Amino acid sequence: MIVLGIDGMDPVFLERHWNSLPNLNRLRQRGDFRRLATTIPPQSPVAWSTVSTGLDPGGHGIFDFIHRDPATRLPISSMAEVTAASTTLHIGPYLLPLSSGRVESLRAGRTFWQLLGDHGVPATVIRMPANFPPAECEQESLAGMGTPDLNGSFGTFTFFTNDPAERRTQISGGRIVRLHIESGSTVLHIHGPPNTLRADHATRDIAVQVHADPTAAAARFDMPEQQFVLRQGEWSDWQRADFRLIAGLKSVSGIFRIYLQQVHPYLRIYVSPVNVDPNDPALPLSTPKRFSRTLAAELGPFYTQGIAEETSAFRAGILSKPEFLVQSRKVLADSLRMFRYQLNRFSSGLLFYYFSSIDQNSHMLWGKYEADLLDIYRKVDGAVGEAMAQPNTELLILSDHGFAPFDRAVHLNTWLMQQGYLTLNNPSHMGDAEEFAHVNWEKTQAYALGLNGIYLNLYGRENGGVVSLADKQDLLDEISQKLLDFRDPVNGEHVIDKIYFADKVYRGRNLKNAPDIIVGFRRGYRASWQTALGAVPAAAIEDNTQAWIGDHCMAADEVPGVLLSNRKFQVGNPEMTDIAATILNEFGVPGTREMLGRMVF
Amino acid sequence: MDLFHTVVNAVLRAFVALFSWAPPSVGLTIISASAGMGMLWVFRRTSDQARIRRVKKKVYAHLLEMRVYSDEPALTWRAQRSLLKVNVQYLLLTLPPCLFLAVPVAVLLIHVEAFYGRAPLELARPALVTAAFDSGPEGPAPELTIPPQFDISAPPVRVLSEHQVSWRVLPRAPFSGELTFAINGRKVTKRVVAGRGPAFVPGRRVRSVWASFWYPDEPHISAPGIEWIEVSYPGAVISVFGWQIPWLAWFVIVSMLSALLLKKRFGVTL
Amino acid sequence: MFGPSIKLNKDLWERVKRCASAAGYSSPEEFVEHVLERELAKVEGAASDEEIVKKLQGLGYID
Amino acid sequence: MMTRRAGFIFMAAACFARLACDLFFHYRSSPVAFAYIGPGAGFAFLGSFLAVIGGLALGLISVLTWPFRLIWRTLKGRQGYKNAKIRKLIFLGLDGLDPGLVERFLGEGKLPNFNRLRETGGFRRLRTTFPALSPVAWSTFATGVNPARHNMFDFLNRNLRTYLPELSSARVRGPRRILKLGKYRFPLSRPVVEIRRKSRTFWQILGEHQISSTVLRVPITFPPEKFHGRMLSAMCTPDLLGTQGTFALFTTVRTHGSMESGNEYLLAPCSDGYTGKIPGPQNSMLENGGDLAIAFRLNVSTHPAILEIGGERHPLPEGEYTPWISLRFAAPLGVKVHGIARFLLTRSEEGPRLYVTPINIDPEHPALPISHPTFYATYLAKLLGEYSTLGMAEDTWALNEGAIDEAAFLDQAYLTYQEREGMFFSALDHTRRGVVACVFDTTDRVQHMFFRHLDRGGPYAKTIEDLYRRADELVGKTLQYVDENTVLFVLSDHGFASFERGVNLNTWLRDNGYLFLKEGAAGEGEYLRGIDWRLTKAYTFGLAGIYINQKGRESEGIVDRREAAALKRELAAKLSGLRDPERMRIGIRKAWPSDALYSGPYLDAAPDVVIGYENGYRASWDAAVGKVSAEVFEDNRKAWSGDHCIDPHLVPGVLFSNRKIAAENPGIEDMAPTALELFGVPIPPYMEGRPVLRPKPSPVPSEVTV
Repeated sequence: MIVLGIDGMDPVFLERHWNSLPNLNRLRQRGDFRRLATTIPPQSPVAWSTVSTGLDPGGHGIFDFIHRDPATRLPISSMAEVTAASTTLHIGPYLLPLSSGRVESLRAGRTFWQLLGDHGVPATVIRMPANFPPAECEQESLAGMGTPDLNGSFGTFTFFTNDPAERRTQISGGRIVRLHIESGSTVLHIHGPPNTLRADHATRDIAVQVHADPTAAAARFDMPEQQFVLRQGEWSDWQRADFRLIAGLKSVSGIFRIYLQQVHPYLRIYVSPVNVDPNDPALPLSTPKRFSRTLAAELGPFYTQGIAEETSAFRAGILSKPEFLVQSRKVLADSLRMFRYQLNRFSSGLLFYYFSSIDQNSHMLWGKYEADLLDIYRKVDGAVGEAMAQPNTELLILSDHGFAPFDRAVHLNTWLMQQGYLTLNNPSHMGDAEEFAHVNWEKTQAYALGLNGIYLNLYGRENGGVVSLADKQDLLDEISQKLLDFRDPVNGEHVIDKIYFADKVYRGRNLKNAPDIIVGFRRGYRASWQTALGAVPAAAIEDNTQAWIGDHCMAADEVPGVLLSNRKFQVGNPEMTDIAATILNEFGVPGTREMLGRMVF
Repeated sequence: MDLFHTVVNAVLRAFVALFSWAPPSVGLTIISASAGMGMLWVFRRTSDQARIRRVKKKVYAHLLEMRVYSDEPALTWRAQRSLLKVNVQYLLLTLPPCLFLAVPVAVLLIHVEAFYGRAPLELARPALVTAAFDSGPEGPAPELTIPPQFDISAPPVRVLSEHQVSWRVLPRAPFSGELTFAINGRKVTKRVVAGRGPAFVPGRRVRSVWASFWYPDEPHISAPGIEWIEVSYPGAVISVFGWQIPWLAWFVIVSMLSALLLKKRFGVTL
Repeated sequence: MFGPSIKLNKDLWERVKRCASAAGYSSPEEFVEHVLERELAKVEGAASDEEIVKKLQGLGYID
Repeated sequence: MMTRRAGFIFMAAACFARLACDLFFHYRSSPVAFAYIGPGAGFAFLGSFLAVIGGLALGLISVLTWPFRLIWRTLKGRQGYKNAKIRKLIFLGLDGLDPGLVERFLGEGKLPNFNRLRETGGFRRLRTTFPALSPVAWSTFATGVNPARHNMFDFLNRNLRTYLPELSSARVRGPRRILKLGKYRFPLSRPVVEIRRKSRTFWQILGEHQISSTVLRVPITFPPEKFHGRMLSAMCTPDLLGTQGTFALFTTVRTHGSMESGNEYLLAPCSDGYTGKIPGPQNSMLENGGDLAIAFRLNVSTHPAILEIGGERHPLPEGEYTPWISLRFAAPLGVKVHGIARFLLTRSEEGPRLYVTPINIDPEHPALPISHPTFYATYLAKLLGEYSTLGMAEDTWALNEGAIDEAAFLDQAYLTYQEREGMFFSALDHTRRGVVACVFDTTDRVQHMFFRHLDRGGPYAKTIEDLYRRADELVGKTLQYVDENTVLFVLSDHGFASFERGVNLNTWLRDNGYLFLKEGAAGEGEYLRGIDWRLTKAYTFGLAGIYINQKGRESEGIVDRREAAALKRELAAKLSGLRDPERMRIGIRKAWPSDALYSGPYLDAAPDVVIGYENGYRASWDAAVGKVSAEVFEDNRKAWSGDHCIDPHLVPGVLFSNRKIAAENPGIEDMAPTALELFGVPIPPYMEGRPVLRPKPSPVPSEVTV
């Protein structure tokens, strides 16, 4: 059985383009096609965790990309938690860990491939989102969305330039570094990981010498162990670098690519986030541990970062749309290369393979660049065709959600403030300061964080919370009603379709990190970037002016996913939870008692 | 210098050709083993064997001393000090053979590097050809004439700060021959090898006669103005019992082992 | 140290100890060993004549 | 041990590999670096890495375990040096140093260091044991008891079943279990080596109190016992052939009919010299395997001559000993037996003569345990070079037989002396507290062989004087290690006398109707062969005395117990004052029944009548090996011309100390209790000696009377 997880594949888009997607179309005609009800909220980590475990978010405990720590109300990643070593030894500038630090997945529940493994069914699970660190088992798995780059972020690129027009230094998802060029030569300092073995956590850098020749519109890059030449507009191959933590003893290996955007008049060089080297992984990338090394030996280096498409650089205007497309096609090509390799060696059991490209490209192209997006769909359709060519194989294709335009960004915290639920220390402090920098918690009853969540400032849960448990339900009802009544001042339309209460919509009771109110935006609306990280800008709602024009973090009904198979479905309205149950059933493996889904065939 | 190197090279080439039927590890193993024996012989001839034997006995004695007098910690420390002292003596005694061996071993290693340390350029993979000059390069880059098996896939990049010019070439088909540079009206050639290894892969070609000791694979350049020309070959690894290791590591392992195994037969104390 | 050991009853042991010290043995063990050796010598065979004599070769005081 | 060594090697190899790889990866671009990591330097690295890492590990282990050992010791209630009156006790044993000669040379002012000791400390004659023999006396030194309590009465012991003599001090038996596979025999257990000296040594008792001793070449220490300290075995340690020393003489023409303690072999001529084979130990790995041997080639055409052996070439200057040459006898299946020998070309032209010393056990790879701990012998060899390990290292027989001359014998003796000196001073160097006891035999051996030259003129007239001067120098050097917390004893186990006439008591016994030969037997049979045991009442062999053929003890005994007691007295009385008719002198001063001299559990093993010969007499060579020769008295014609196995009252030893000696008439049995007392260890009741540095409670008669 092959299961293809195609993030963000939209049913409506498919229906519009059946003719251009011959393989998917054939599958629909010979097998079956349904819309797949997505999770609440319809976000990838949430939905794919449900796919993995067969549990609803209340069961697996992941409700968003990010949630807050009730003690500090600061945003933290929902997918994995990194604990530093608790016991350390100081020797000079070094800090040697005596106990090992841990990287832990926050997802609860056993995954379907672990259950298959318990019953001796081999499975290969490639890049399942929210599977970092990979669930412990003997099965072959490669971590997916949620895998950080070597700096521990979800992807921090570096942009080097001497262009005086570029004045920014820090942007979302990247760093901008000023270059000083002397007779054509300069040095790029690429940051390695913060050195946790040093007391000051100074980052280890590697230096890449650049010799640009304006007349040739090309540059030579000198790395410690090799040299290469790039022409303007060319991407380099993967470059490997060792970041030495303690000279001669401990080093961390990373891989990155360099894009020579421009030589003249200004040198503009884009350096991708430093990915964990699959050949010598500094973080747990796969089960068994050597699997990533085997893959690297067979395929050469590949993207290991959870989300590899450079949307941040595109959003920041550093990469143009064509440049973004070139890069995202490189990611797809990388993915397809591994897909073919897995397909070739697949013989029995289960192969799960995940494609991120449609989702990432839809975010940047949705509704505006239909042809470009269709091109990506076509490539994925080609991969589907290759999977269909496997004999005697049951094929299941699913997406975790569909897509919708993202026209208007809602600053929920600003709205909460306007409604009197959130108070600032000083009203003049409104703006983009993140992490609730100026919020007066003594006078705040509710705050928003993440892409769909509102939390009460609850006594006994939040540190210094003010809402008593007795008032909780009344307050929730009151805010919900106001949210449902919230209209866009520009067109007078409802902004929010649905309101969900965690303790009502989920059957699972693992609600520690769940927001108190889950906001189901109407199509076209989404929580703003600022909201996600706890900022309070001036207006409650504004136009989305960014390159990120498509999204799905809305009411679940607005953005269903798809389910396709070469077999007929017996269930009319399949849901996310059904996937795990169906896979287990196909191999005759019993699920756990907590699992919710039904068999779709 | 050129002549000397040519002779050494020819001998090695003939030797490697003898074992062309076998995987490269076989030839290398034989070279390493014979080098080990040769070095053993030199070691015996150039070291004071009697003193080495005496000093080594002292080393053992002071090791045993710590156990003989384990009831007296003060003596343990004294034995440690004595041990360090005799070790230094031992190292000093091995110094003369090391000095005698340094030059011949260096010559051998530099030559062997061309066979086992470098791989030919991979097809369809860009590689750099870099030329270094005394000054400049002012004005346009010198002209590089390439055989039809190659493409130049990027314009020559002039690195003014280092007086270098780099060309990016793309081998299309297996090739072993010369690249030709037109520099100041003189033609300078550089051998280049592309395809599958193992093969004799000449590294840098230099003008300085003195430096050509370290870069012996091609005769030194006679044209003025140019310092050296280098092709960026990928490094080769040797496959031994499925292990991919650098050739030098294997060389060291085999030569040491052969020396250790044969030292009794040669009557040498190491 | 880890050789075989033989158990004696307490009374016998006391007698052995008394007797050993009276006779001038350095320890009761020496006494017991001596008694056993003497008895064994009566039963056990000896090595060949030639071998025994050869072992004496070179002793300066005799020839 | 093996696994630990393997561990070091592995660790070192790993470190080296790591280093090599690091160098390689770091300096790959720089060809100059290639030269550094060539195996030439590798050798040096590997060797010193091994040693340094090994050393550090050992040091670390020692440091880490120190507190545990301390706790263990405290728990076991061992007081260590707490009650010690001194820090260091040195016994410098000079075997056979004669008080008469010492006094004479002292008087002549030739022994300044002895004189210093005498003036500032004390000098006494030291009572020796009955008989006055080194194995007996040094055993008493070690144990503090009379011979009937330590079981050493002579070099030889008789087997009560077969009447055959055995070595009295040690018994070596082959491995108990042997696996036979085809023609090969694999020993499954080690050969059993057993010491037959009984009782307990003072260093064992000190060791139980955590006071450590270094015991170097004190006789009757083979096989070595386990104790808290270090020991190198001495007298009665065999050579590699299992004998007490068998030399080999290689000649071109057979010159000796037969030799007592050596073998003569013919050299086979070859193109540029001669070849020969040195016979080694028996090949015990093959059934009827014969002897192992090592071939050598002797090239006398060069100057100096060259000896090629074991793949090595050694120069062989005429009349000069080679250093110890290692002889590796290869048994099947890669087993090697290691020995060492010195070679001496006594004549290079007109038929060369090559003398080979007895093949000593190689101390670097001891085939039998010759030290405690076993690696102590190895340690000394590595530190100071190879040394002789044979019990009686000086080849007196080679001189007796004329295989070497006086000069060569002296060379050999003093080479051994130097080796011993090296060990002794190294031990002193390494001893902060505890005991160092070392015995030098050279004094004994040289006197044995050169007594005939004493006061006779000729080239060797001054040899013995020179010997005493050297001993004095040794004392001088030793005094440098003596401080106020150190007690030094310089002692000898007996004195010396000249040996001119041999007495064959077997002949006397025969003549007096106590011993009968079998019909037709000539009495020339060695080791009591030819004696008619059904009639014989008494016999002798060895040097000490007469044995009664006692019923119920000897297998064919005829004298019953009561009768035996009377017979002993009868013989003692008859022999006391026995005259040498030829010289018109008394030959035997006095004889004692054993029970008059000894008391202790091993009395039965003692000679029943102990003989006290007069000055100039001794048991004859024939009597010592149990022959019945024609005459009772005969001349001693051997180079072995001095001896001490006479009436012990005539040959006391010496005792010098840096402290005042309180005892008026100290005996050698007093040394062990003295050592215990100085370290505050209680003296066990069975010990008979009394500490000499404090007054004795009661005087002991100076001569034993019946």
